[in-house]
Amino acid sequence: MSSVLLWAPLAFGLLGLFLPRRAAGPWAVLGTVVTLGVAIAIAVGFDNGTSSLQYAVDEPWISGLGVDYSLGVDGLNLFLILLTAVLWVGGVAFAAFREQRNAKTFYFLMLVAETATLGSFLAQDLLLFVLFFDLMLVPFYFLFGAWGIDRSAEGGTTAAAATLKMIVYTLIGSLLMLVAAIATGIIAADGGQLTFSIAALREQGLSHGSQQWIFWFFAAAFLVKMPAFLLHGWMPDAYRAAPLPALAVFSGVLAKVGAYGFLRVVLPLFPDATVEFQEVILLVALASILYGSVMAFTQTNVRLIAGYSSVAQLGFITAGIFALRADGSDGAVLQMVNHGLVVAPIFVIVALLVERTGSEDIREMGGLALRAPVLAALFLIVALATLAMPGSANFVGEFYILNGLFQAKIVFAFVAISGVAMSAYYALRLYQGAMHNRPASAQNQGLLSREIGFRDGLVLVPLVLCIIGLALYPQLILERTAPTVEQTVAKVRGGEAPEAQLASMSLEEKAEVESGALEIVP
Amino acid sequence: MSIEWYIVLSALLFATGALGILLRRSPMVILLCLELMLNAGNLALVAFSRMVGNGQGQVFAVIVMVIAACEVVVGLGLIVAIFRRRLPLNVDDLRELRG
Amino acid sequence: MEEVLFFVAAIGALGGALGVIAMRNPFYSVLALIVHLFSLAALFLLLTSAFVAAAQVVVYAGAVMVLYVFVVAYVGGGGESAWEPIPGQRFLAPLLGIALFVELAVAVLSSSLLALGTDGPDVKAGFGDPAAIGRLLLEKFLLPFEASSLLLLLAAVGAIVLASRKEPA
Amino acid sequence: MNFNEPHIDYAGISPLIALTVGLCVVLLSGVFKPTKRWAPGLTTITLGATAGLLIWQWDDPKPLITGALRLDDLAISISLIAILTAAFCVALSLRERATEEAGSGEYHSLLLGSVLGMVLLAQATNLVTFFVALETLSIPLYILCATNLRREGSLESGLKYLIVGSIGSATLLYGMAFLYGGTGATNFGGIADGIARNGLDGDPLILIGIAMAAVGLAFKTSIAPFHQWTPDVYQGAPTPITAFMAVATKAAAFAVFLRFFDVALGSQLDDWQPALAALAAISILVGNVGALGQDSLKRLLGYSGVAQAGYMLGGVVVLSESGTSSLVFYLAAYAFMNLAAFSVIVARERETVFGDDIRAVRGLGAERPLLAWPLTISMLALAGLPATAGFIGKLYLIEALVEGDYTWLAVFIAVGTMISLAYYLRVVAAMWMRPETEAAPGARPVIAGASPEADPVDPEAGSRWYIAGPALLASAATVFFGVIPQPLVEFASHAGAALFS
Amino acid sequence: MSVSFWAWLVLLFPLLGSIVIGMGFKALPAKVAGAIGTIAIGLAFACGVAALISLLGEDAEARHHASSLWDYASVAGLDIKLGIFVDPLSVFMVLVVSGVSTLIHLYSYGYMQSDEGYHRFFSYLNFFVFSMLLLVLAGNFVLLIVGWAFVGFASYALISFWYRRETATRAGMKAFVINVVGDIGLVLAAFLIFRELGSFDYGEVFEKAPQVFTTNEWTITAICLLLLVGAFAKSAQLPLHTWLPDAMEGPTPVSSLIHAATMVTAGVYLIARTHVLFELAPTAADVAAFVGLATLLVAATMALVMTDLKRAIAYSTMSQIGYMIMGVSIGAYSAGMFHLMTHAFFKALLFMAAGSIIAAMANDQNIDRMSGFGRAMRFTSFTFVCGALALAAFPGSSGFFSKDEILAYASARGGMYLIFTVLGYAGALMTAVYSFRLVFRVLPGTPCKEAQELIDTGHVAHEAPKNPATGEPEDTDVGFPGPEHHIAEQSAPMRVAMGVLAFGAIFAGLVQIPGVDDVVTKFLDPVWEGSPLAAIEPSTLADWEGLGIGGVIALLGIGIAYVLYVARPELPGRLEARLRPLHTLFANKWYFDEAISFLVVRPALATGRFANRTFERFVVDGLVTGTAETVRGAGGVVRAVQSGFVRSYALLLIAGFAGLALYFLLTSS
Repeated sequence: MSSVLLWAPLAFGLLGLFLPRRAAGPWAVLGTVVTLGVAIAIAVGFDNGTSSLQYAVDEPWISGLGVDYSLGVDGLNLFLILLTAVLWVGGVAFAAFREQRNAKTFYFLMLVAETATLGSFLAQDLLLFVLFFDLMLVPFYFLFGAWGIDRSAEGGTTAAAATLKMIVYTLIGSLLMLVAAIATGIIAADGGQLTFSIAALREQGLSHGSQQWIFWFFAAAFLVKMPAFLLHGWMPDAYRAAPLPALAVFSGVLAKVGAYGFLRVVLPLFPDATVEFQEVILLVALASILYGSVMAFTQTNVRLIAGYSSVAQLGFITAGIFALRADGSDGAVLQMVNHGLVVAPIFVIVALLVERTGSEDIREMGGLALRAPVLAALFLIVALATLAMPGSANFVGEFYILNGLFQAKIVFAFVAISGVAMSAYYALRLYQGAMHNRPASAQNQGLLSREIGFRDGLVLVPLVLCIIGLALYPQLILERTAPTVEQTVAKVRGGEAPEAQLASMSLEEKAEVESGALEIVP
Repeated sequence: MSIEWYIVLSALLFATGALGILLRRSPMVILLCLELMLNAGNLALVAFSRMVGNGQGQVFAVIVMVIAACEVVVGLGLIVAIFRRRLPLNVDDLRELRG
Repeated sequence: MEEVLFFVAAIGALGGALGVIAMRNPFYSVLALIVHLFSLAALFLLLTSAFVAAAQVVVYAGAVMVLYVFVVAYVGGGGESAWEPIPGQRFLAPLLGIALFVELAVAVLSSSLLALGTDGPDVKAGFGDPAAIGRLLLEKFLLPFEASSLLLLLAAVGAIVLASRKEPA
Repeated sequence: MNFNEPHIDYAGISPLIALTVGLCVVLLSGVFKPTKRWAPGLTTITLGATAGLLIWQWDDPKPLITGALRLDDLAISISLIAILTAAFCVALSLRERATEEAGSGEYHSLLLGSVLGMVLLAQATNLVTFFVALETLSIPLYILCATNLRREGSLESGLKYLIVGSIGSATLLYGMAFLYGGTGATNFGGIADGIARNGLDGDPLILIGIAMAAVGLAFKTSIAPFHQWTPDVYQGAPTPITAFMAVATKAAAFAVFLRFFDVALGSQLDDWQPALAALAAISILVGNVGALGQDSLKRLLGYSGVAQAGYMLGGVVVLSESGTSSLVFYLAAYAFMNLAAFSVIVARERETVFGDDIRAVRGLGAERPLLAWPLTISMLALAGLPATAGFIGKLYLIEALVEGDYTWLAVFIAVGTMISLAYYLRVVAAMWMRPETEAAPGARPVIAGASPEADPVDPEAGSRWYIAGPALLASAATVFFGVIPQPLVEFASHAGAALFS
Repeated sequence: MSVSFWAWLVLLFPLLGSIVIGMGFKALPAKVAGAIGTIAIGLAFACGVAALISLLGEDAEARHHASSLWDYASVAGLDIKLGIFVDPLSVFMVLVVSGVSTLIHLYSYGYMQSDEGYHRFFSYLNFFVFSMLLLVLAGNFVLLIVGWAFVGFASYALISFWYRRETATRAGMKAFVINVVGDIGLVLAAFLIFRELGSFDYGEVFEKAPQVFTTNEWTITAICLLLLVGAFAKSAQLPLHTWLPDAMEGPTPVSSLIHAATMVTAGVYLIARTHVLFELAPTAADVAAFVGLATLLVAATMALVMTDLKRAIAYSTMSQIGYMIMGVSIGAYSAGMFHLMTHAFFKALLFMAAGSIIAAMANDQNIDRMSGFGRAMRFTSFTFVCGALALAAFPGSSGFFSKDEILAYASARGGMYLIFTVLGYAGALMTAVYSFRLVFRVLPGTPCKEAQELIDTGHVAHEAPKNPATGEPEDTDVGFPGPEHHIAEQSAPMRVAMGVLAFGAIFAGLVQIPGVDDVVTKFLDPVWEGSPLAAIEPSTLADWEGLGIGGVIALLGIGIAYVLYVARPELPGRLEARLRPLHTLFANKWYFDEAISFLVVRPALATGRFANRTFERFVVDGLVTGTAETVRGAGGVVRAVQSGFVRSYALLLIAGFAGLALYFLLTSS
């Protein structure tokens, strides 16, 4: 099942190369929809009671190197997979409604990207994870570079340069990660049977000393990918160059892989280091929150506003994970999905705005709500979700994250929460700048009179519906995530006194503990 | 006369040959210097062969001579070809390939 | 007696070598090399390796040097300018030459191999004579021997390829 | 006088015989006008036969001709890589100017001669064989580099290669002399025993010998700081030859590197291991930074070759079974990646007026996808991106390094790879993405001898079977072994097992 | 039908209304949309009444119900349900909110007739009512926060309703951001509560709190102070009040509903709701009380000098809320809530009347230009006076009873709390003065141009409207202010709404005449059972003394106003000249805006600029380009060494060997 999910997009992509170029778009959409169908099927069949892997596949791949082709679904990745499937439908459909240069290659790359992304979520073998993690970049390198926008005219960089910067920057992390991953396997094996299966490695465990450096190699990869503060140098150029459909899925999903990596790999495999460096990572997260927010409300390019806002959001997610409490991580996972669901529509909307105003400068826009009330309404909902309006799932996510942080490291929580206020400002600024006030420049007056088209609505409305649906019932995600997350976190807090663990446990868990169903690792 | 002397001498010759390659610009002289280096090797081989008392070193030396001859032949062939192309017979002037 | 011969030959070899790199004119360099080769041959004799010495004289001083002379005559060995275009070369080259020598010498002299200090063991008569060498060549070193002959063939082909009379268009 | 002829296992040396015979036949075919055209065919047949015979000997390790050679899976695998490369070279040499210049027969016999040298080198277990084989490998190459006689660059590269190469071999020879002197043996095994017997562990005489041997081999494998010939020669030589040289020479040299340092000098591991590790690091650094901003693709690949050699040397440094296997795997992968790239370069050289300048591939993605994809794949593979053999190769190497406690070198490889992205992807960008700066159309690149009369432009070259074929084949293999590496891993692990266990 | 069933319905109708109107903005005709909106709220009110009845049906102790629909987010020990909590307090709030809302919807139905954004307006307005009801019905702190934020958003949306007005959008943003600050206060409070009590649920929290906390320990104090941040932001208490006057940019019905009657009193409700916690943290409670006091005085002073009609009323709102906050914080819970109710009536009424007048003035809100509307608009002026009387606590009016009850309680509590009584009366005096200042400035005297026109023609037709703040022409595309103007007496629905409220403003006080009856108190008492403070009861006598004083003060104030603005109109000018500095201070709203912008806004923007212009370029990009340059430089070196001289290659080769050999010699034994 998971194999089907993983390879379906690629299969469609390859077949697409042999179709007439007019058919490429619809075919690609079909491919993503099918994938989404599979993903939904998986989600429906998912048993939310357990923390163990489901739909697991485990075949030897390179026996000589101890690399296995092992996939699986659990609470950590279930909804990220769904998110991926959903966003790709949106992104590809949105692209398909427009003329694309060299269309066949474009959609092929989009679908390859989907497979790679799904792969990195599904992979249960450390090296397989690394492989997909790197592979994700390749299609986006081409998408950004070849279909991107040349900014050299306006004093920016060329698409090629921007995307080169991006890939070098992000690979810096992931290549070190490759070394670290291999080291993990070998050190853990300690001369014995070499395996990279994450589950097995979790059991074997590493010495504190090796954990310390390996932790940082992984952290580097993940923090760059997010991107986190000081490592986000690639982001502005890349975001300005990227073609918007690709950017929507990129920013919606790829950034999450970093955060996901922390939960999937770092916490279980390097618990001691995680505890040791908790504050450091938290500091980075805080910096990302504050810096991202501040940048977001000084930018004037709508893409960058969205871009920096996700820096801040990813900061929250990281903070939640490194609260090292069940609630924090639950919130983080929820927030990953939420953020994906809001940032992608934002880029779709940005695309629409640009089509209407012919500019990406927020100062050039304005007053669009007048002739495009529906678009305005959709935008408003998305914007509110972005600023984590209470009542939105994003709020629940942040609430969990911050609560976890608050209970774990109260001071950090107080600083982090100031980011919430700033997010309110930049999100509304974005919305107002585009929709309210008078159109800034006269030449946009004529362009104002366009409501969102039906086909674009087809892309945007379902996404917004997802947002609303989650807002009404975030439990949907939380209850399925919780078991795995709590198991993951319990691994980290293994060192602590059982009381401390009990305190951070859910009522059901406490019940289990009393009934002896789940014992505490002292 | 102890073997050391021979080896040291060969080392001296080897260094001299290298020095020549570094200093001379005429490809022909450079080839000669290569011969010097190979011959230094030969001297060492023969000396050692005497020292360890088996003939292998001498055989090696003989074969090295053959090889040296081959190198000379090819080298001279190149020189002729270069000359034919009316290029200067000065390795310093052959530097289109660089950077 | 042996010492005297050694030093004479050694001086000859070294002088020849220096001559090669010192002579402005390639032609003289060739002549210097011939001196060098003969001295080497003498040293080989001192090392009781008659066959090698003979080969040295015949192959080198004979065939190869003749070839050289022809080529030099053909391309005309003009002297080269004293101007050194590479910065630092003049300064570094001798330094390296010395370094090279010193290192090799140190390696030899500081080696713990006692045999180095000796004149070598007494060898039975016929050591290094054609018979012995021939035997080795046809037994132990059959393959290198064959291979080197093939190599000669290739070199010849190469010479033809490179020097054959095909005027550039 | 009594003369006991050595026992000769003809099955074992059958590949050598085949090569030699083929060599002579090809040479003769060149002599007569009508048969000239057969030379490529005959060469291919010879290579095929040799490969067949080698495969026949697979998994049957034995010493040959009084310990001059040892035919084992390491030797065979390396020989096969060399032969494969040579076959590609033959295809790419069709209609190549150099072939006509040199005369088809001579050209191909020299090629075969070099292959013979490599096959010998891969099996050599004796200093003399080692040296002879090395020269048999090199001397034809010196000539072949210069075969494009009308190009000054070609001659220059030939001469440079000859001079620097001879210094290399002289050094090697001198080193061998020391080792022989120290141990009184020329067999690898004998050397090891001699060191033990004479108690020369860590003796300066031996160590200097090792150093000199290392220099000679490092030169052949273009390890920095002995790499400087590489870019120049790669650029100046006829492209098919460059392709052949880039892969096969490295392969053969690494084979003997492994064998020599394992069998003969394994006991001195602690002394030479750090030194080689340092050399590897230096080459990774030098090669990668040197390749930045190169406009000549061949030159770029030359520098990248230096860097890649640095990666591979890691496999020697750890001197373990996995190290050897990973090295062989990497060599195989490297062969595919490079051949794909060079095939495309050959095509563009003949199609455009830009020679091997990067401008020659600009916009290729749009106009000639069939050429663009192989080059793209090979660049991504060289950069070690996933789903290519290059990635698996790096993975394998790094694993070996970490096992051998050389994690820092592994990190170095990672760092080098990051730098390398900058130039590999520049090529990709040139093919697929809007150019950073428009080139003046028709402008001649300032590279050696690419004068209009030198190469007649053949706009169809890229779609001819003997160029497009190899390109696609190699790139396909690159991807195939990136996705299903198991068979190649098996292959490599045999080679590893041959030396250890 | 259970109480909670009705409560859920109360929530349902406004939400439905909002959605229906929102979705059908193209399909529905304007009038229908308005009708739907109004009826939806009306139904909510009806359900509220139903809930009240069924609540009264139960005995006092059992009058609280928790009910939940589904698990909203409950894992990892945070057990958050989608639940409501119904007790007299929430029902009381429901009634006040839905009741007043119904009337205001009715008023808007007429007032917004010609507005292009008619549907949007009613959709927002319904949504607001829903949110407000959610706020008061929420069964746990999380849901409270949700409602709290929702009303904030609704207020934002309605303030910037005319979204092409820069001033409006800016005001909206200001309101929203300040309210988010409030939300954050609440959120942090919630975290702290969870940490101490392990729950967000009202029932559980209020039950556990007394056992867990000792009086005035820092945690509980911290919790209460954080709650207060939320309360102050929402209820425009110092120093978080600056958004309220700007909020007057919204349409007048909005000002009257959200920024007078309901939303701004949420803070009062919050304190009343969490009185259990506040009684455990008297210090925090006193802080609240003093802030309330300060606000009521400061706001009053500003109201005295404002020349903008709506803003003046807005400040009076602040000041009145100051009373309430003060009341509920010192323990006069019922009194506070009662004042909340009466204030809702008369303040909503005042705004309606003001709106009518402003409409007649073509959106000009400057009272200096107004006069003589007494004759021009009799009904409006009548209601305006009713409102003013109640506000000024004219004996017998609703404000008279509610306000004085608070002060009476303060004196009954005695001790330092007498301060509140005394200063409270001072505030009352000012209140009387400024409320009648407005009356005397606007109604009597020779009609101004507009008033005259109204008298002559019975309607007003003005040239293209202008934004009073900036003077830029209004963008009538978004409706504002529509082709014709809405004078209250010309539209039946508006008259009804105002009439009812006028009645309420005057007579609502009669339900709480000391010694006679105490409907509200008796109804709310079960909420505060067990609270020592609530037990304190001013004797009827004391009450009447208080009332007496209050009445006198009110009359006095009105008298002063009469003297100043009718009898001797030149006096104010002279006073102004006499007390120049004071006046400037008041007129500039005590420079709060400036202070905030100096302390918060400017620094934030400055950091932003720094990050953007300097840090990003030099540090972040520096990291990238720096490394890149270094590498490229190294490449340059390598290529320089690759000089093409074969002899230099040989040199390097030999040098390399020499180095290697040296290493080996050094390592050799």
